[in-house]
Amino acid sequence: MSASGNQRSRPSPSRWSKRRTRWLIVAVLLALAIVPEFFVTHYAHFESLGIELDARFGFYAWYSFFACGAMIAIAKLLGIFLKRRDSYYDE
Amino acid sequence: MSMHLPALQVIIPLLLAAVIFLFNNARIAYIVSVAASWLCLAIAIQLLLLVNDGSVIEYAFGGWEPPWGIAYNVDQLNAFVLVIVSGIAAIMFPFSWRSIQAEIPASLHVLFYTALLLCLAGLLGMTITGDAFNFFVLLEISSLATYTLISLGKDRRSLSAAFQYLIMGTIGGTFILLGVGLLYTLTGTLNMADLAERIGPLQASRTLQAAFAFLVVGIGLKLAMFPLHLWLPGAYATAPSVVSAFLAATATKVAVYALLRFMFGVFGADFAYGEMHVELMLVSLALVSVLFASLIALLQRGVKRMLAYSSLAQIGYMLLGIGLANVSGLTATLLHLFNHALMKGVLFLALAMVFYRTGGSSMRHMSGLGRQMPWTMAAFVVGGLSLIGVPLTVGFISKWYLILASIERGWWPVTAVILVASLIAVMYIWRVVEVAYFKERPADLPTVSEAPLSLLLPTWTLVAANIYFGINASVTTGIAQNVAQTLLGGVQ
Amino acid sequence: MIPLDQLLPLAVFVPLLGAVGIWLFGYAPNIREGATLLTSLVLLLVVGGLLPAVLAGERPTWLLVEMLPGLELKFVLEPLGMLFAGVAALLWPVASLYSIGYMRGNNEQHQTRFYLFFAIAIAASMGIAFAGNLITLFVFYEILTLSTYPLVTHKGNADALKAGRVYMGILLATSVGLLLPAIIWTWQVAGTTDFAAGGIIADKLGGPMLTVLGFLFIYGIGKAALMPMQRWLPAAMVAPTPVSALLHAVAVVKAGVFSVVKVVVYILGVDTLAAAPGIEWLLYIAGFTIVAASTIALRQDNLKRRLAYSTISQLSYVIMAAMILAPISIVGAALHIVAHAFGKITLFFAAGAIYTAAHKTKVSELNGIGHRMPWTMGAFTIGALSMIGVPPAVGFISKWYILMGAFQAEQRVAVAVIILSTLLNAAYFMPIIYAAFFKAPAPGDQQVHGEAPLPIVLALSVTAAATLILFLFPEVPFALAQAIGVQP
Amino acid sequence: MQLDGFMLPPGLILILGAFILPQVEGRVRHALLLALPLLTLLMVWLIPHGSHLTLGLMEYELEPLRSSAEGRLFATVFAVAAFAGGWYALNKATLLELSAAFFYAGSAIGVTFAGDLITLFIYWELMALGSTLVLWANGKQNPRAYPASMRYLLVHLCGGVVLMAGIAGHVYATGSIAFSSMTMTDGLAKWLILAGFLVNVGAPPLSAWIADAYPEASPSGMVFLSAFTTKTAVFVLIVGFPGTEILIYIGLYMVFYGIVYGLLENNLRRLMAYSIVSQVGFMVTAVGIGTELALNGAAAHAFAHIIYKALLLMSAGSVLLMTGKRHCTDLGGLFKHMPITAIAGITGALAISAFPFTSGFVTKSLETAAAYQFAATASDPMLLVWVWFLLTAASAGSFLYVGLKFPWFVFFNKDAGLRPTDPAPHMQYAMWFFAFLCIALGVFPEALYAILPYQNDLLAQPKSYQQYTASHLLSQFQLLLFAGLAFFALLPLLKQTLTISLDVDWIYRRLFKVLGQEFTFKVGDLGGKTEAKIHGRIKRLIAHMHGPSGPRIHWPSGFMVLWVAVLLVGALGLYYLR
Repeated sequence: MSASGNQRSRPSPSRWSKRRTRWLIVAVLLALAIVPEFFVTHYAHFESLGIELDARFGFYAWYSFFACGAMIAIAKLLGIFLKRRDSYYDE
Repeated sequence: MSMHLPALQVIIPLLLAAVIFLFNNARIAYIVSVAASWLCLAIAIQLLLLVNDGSVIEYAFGGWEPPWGIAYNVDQLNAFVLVIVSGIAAIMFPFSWRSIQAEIPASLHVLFYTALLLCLAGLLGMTITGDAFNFFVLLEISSLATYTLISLGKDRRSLSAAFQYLIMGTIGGTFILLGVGLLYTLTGTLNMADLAERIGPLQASRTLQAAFAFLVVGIGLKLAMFPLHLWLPGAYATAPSVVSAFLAATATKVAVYALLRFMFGVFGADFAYGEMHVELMLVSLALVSVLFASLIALLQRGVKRMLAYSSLAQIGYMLLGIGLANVSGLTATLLHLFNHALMKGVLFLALAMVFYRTGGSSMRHMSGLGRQMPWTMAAFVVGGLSLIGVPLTVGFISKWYLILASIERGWWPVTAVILVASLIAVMYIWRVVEVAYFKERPADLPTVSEAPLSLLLPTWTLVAANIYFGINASVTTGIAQNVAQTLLGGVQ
Repeated sequence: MIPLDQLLPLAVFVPLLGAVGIWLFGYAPNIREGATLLTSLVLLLVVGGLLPAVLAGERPTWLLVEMLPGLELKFVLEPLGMLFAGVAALLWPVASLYSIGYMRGNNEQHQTRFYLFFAIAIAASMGIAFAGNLITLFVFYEILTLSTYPLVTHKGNADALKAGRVYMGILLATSVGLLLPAIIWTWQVAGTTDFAAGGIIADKLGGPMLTVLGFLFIYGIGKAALMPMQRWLPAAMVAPTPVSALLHAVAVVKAGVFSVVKVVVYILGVDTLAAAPGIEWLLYIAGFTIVAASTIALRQDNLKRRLAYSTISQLSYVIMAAMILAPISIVGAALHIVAHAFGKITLFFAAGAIYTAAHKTKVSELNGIGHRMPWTMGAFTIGALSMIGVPPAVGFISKWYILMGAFQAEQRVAVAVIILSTLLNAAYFMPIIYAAFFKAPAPGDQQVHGEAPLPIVLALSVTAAATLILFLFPEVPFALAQAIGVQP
Repeated sequence: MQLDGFMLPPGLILILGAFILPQVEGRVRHALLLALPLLTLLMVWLIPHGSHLTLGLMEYELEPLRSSAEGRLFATVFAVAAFAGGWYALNKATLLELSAAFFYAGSAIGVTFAGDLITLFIYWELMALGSTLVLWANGKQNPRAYPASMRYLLVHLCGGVVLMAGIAGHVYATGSIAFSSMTMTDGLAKWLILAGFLVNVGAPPLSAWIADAYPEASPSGMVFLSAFTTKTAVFVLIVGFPGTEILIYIGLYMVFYGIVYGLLENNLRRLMAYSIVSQVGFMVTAVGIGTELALNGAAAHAFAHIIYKALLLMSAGSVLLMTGKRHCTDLGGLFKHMPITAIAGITGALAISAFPFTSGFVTKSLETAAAYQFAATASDPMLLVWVWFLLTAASAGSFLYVGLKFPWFVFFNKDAGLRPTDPAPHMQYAMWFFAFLCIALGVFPEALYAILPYQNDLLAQPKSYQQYTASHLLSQFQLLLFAGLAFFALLPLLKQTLTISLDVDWIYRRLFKVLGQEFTFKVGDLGGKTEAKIHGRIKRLIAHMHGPSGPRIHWPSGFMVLWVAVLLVGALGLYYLR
């Protein structure tokens, strides 16, 4: 999470609590986002083509999650090949 | 009077040579020689004007009609050569006075002028005569005079050079005599016009072929055709400057004329090309000569010797023109007879002026002269440009026709050789230019001043001619073309 | 009013008269320089006087002399020649002004000789411009070579001598070795060497022989510096800057490419040549020259050498445009002669101004010089932009027509070359501009100088302004370029 | 020259302004900096649609003053960007940068009023020069700026000359210089023009120039740079190449290219640069779809993008200015110390992520809507399906790599120990102004809709721009929140390192250099050496042939006599044996 790690290498109790509240807030938000799904009907954008994937329950939620996961994974993977030292071109 | 012009052309210098020898006064000899040369030029020009319409003047010496007497025939070809020779003489003779002061002991001045006039008479006679044997006689007169002139050189090597030339010249003369003799046994006449008529039916005769071979080789020797050229560089390089200039501009030209006269006037173009295929020999020897001589010229330290080698290359051009066997080629040869006389004349005269002031003519002597003798070096540069073949000089005109002839023939390698040799000429001329204009004058050589006007004036007359006939070459080219067409006749 | 056909030879004789004047007044520098300036202005008037006629479609002819039977030295007024003569005549007064500032500012030796041969070189350029046939062109072409030799070797030291050798060697070798036989061959084939719209070869020569003739001509014109005949141009940079500026940016090199265009249009004929097999190789070679010379320019630290290689590259633009063999590309070629002349002379002027004021010759020494010499470097920037072909500089216009021509003839190689070379042009000019204005001077660099002498600044400002003005008002050169090869 | 009334091309106000600015000082200069863009804006709106000015150049009639709906839209936002950028830069930027920026902005506006291709090209090149000058202006502060600027300039001149070649070919083929849709014409020229446009848009393979050059400008410089070049290119694509299918693929590539490289990037402003590519990718895709709705979307998105991207860059630039740090790895916890900067940054981040009630939400939706609206009638419906799904995913991705990454690593995360303050007031005002615009456009999109190019379409298709339906809002919230979930869940994978990522620019930054070093080009030297060698050889040869003593050699007479004999015998033999 941070490159300047040596400064905070040992875990502290306050850090743990911070992290827990953060996750709690996230969970609440996510729940709030899912709940209205039961009351709103989504409109399938490509009905005429017989594609109704985007009208499924919670489509935007899981699609977003997995798409982002995939993008991060791809970036990470490409990074193996593409990353170079900061001073690469200055040599 | 005018009807005796052909005879006067030769008799005036011949007689005056004897006169000045008798007077034995250098100054008188000089004045008389100059007068003689100018008279000769006037006569030659008059003759050229008379025959310029294509007519032929036949003059029977002493009223004895050929074949008993000696006939002088003047047509456009030899009138043209007469103008060249006498014209050069008219410029060189006035120049000689100052020049020989520095190079020839005063006691030999009268001898010098006598030999000079004899030489001129011989050359003019060789040109004008219509009689094969008379040709030989006049050749020997001019040759003997030439040997004398060369041996007058300040350089000790001039003696050995003159001797070498003597040997070679005699061999050449002998060959010519043999050729003429063979012709006589075959036809019973010595008159060239008669010879031409009688040779006609004898095309396959072995004797005729032998005569042809002897004449070509003999004249080849006189005109320094490769590889018979070895006498020339030594002779030109060691002779007194003005003699080098005079010989370079005239002697070989007359030899070339002789070759043309015999090939076309006696044997006929059909025989020379059709039967003997002389062009093969001429072209191959000419090509080697052009390249070889140019390269050697590049190596010389003495400028005079360099110019002598350059002359060999130029003779190669003339032979090439004959060898190409078309109108343009012959035109080129004839033009080059004239043009080369002009350009080499300027170059040798410029050198003579350098010699006059500095006592030498090597590269070292020329160092830094561009500033000290500007007019002399300017003349040299113009002559050099002409030799290279830069437009607006006469050299360009000859080169133009030579290249045209090779292109018409479709002989591309010949074109290439001509061009390469021109570029080598750039190199050897430019070596001198660089030395003269960019090198500092060596400390041990004295500072000199510009040459006197009496030397500059003749030289610059030639320079002007170089440029004038380079810009307005219609007259010379017109004559050369006419002659070439006449000579070749039906061949093509 | 002098009749037109007599105005024509005046263009050649006025500079020659000027040369005589310069020679006579060599002892009095002020009068001598006055003679130069006066002559250049008179010449400008003379050439300017010809302009209306040629625009109106007149083609006056003046016969000097019949050199050989059927072969005349003659002058003919014609749009392409007018364009070239106009450029040279316009720039001569400016360059004279500049020369005065430069030669005096640097205390050069042999100034009389300098002005004398300069004038002769201009006369030769005029002769080339108005040549009515190949032989006249050749004559003046050679005179130009010879008259510029003393200018190239002006300094007289070993370097200059060596450069002079290369200069003379290559120019004479190509012109005598290749151009002369090409001309004679043409004469033999066509029976004339007169310039005529549509060429004079027509069907008299075809197939591979025509290609050979084309190669002989283009390579024979060594002043066009097509690789591998380019070495004389960088060598000639030892000359004083005014020489480099007028002669090696305008008169000499332009005489080269002018002759190329002239030969392509009026001797070989665009359409005739297009049918010659393998003639497109000349285009490829020109393209290669453009790119290769630019690449070499990138590596030059000597400013004048960099400009010289840039010139080689730009000359091949004209050759390439001509060899595209499309009517529009000929317009482009002609306009590029003009465009490059004004741009490159500005650049050379600037290089000379830097030398005069700061005694610097290397690109790497120019850091921060733009603050000391804002006018000079401003002009340099405009010139460089014109070289790159960026509006609003006139270089854009010529490049535009070359591109159009490339499309007309469907020569995609040419398009690719122009694209690539634009990048290279920028790559070797832009760093100079940046260094001049944005880099801090090197420590120890005192920079005590200011601008160059006034005549120099004046001259380079004028040419820089012309570079911009010609972009906005290209009508006259454009009208001339369009009339090339058109029978009036 | 023909001119209706007293109208002048509005871009000229800024271009002339660029030359006036150095002549004045202090307050007058400040006043001009703010007044000139506003004057331009006024001019943009005073000029009625249509062509008002013709100029002769070469053989052509140029139309440098043709007002159109698209042009006016872009000109408006360019003027606004110049105004806010000038405000932001007021005291901080060098005079040169300001002049250059005005020149640059004026040229960009010039493009939007170009009625013909030649005018367009002229302004196009002036833009390249102006933007390079903006970079050069930072050369003294940042040594990396100069090499980057040269690469930048070369890429743009390359694009420029390709464009010029294309225009020349087009004019040759059609005989017209009018700048209008080129989808009907065919041949090489069209593709060259497209390629020229695409270079400026940041399309592959030359996408790298944006991330290479922009971050090397000054904080204010990058604000200017981000606004004009790519968006002008979007404008010309909208006019010239609507519905060109290849643009869809190119756009999608750009979208994901930006995201992936953005995720890997550590340098804040390079991250912003990658996000420009990604966002412009949306617009290019929309142009590729080419329906009126899609083009409206592209135009609107460009409008909104300029504002929020400028806002983000102002925020990032302020951080750089106040801390001197540019890398995520060096920053963190700045919210407390630079609250206004943080708020600006977060607002911009939300807008770029298309958070509801921000400008990004209303404009990006237009583009996704275009994808599904057109699907039913398109010749290749499945392509549009892919476009929609991918763009939707990319919307989530935008939130991921800019919307979250930027604020998180800079303003939150762990405290890096830096104690800066907010920047100068004028910079704060500029940020407030753009933050306000981001929200205002999101809340009142009608104002923007009213100036979109295709009004008929908007009125006829009510559903398409009803952004604020419950379903749409919910979907968007879900999309963003779960992207956030992915961000925090995978945070360890996003650990920032002090690296750069290789790109196509490797070819010209490294490969060419290596090749150049390996095969040093020495044609000149080579030629000289060969010449000397040949010269020496000839000399030796002749010397050898002629003997060591050279000119003094003496050939005996007997030798010549021998030759005479040889020649005679040879000749005779030849004649007799024949």
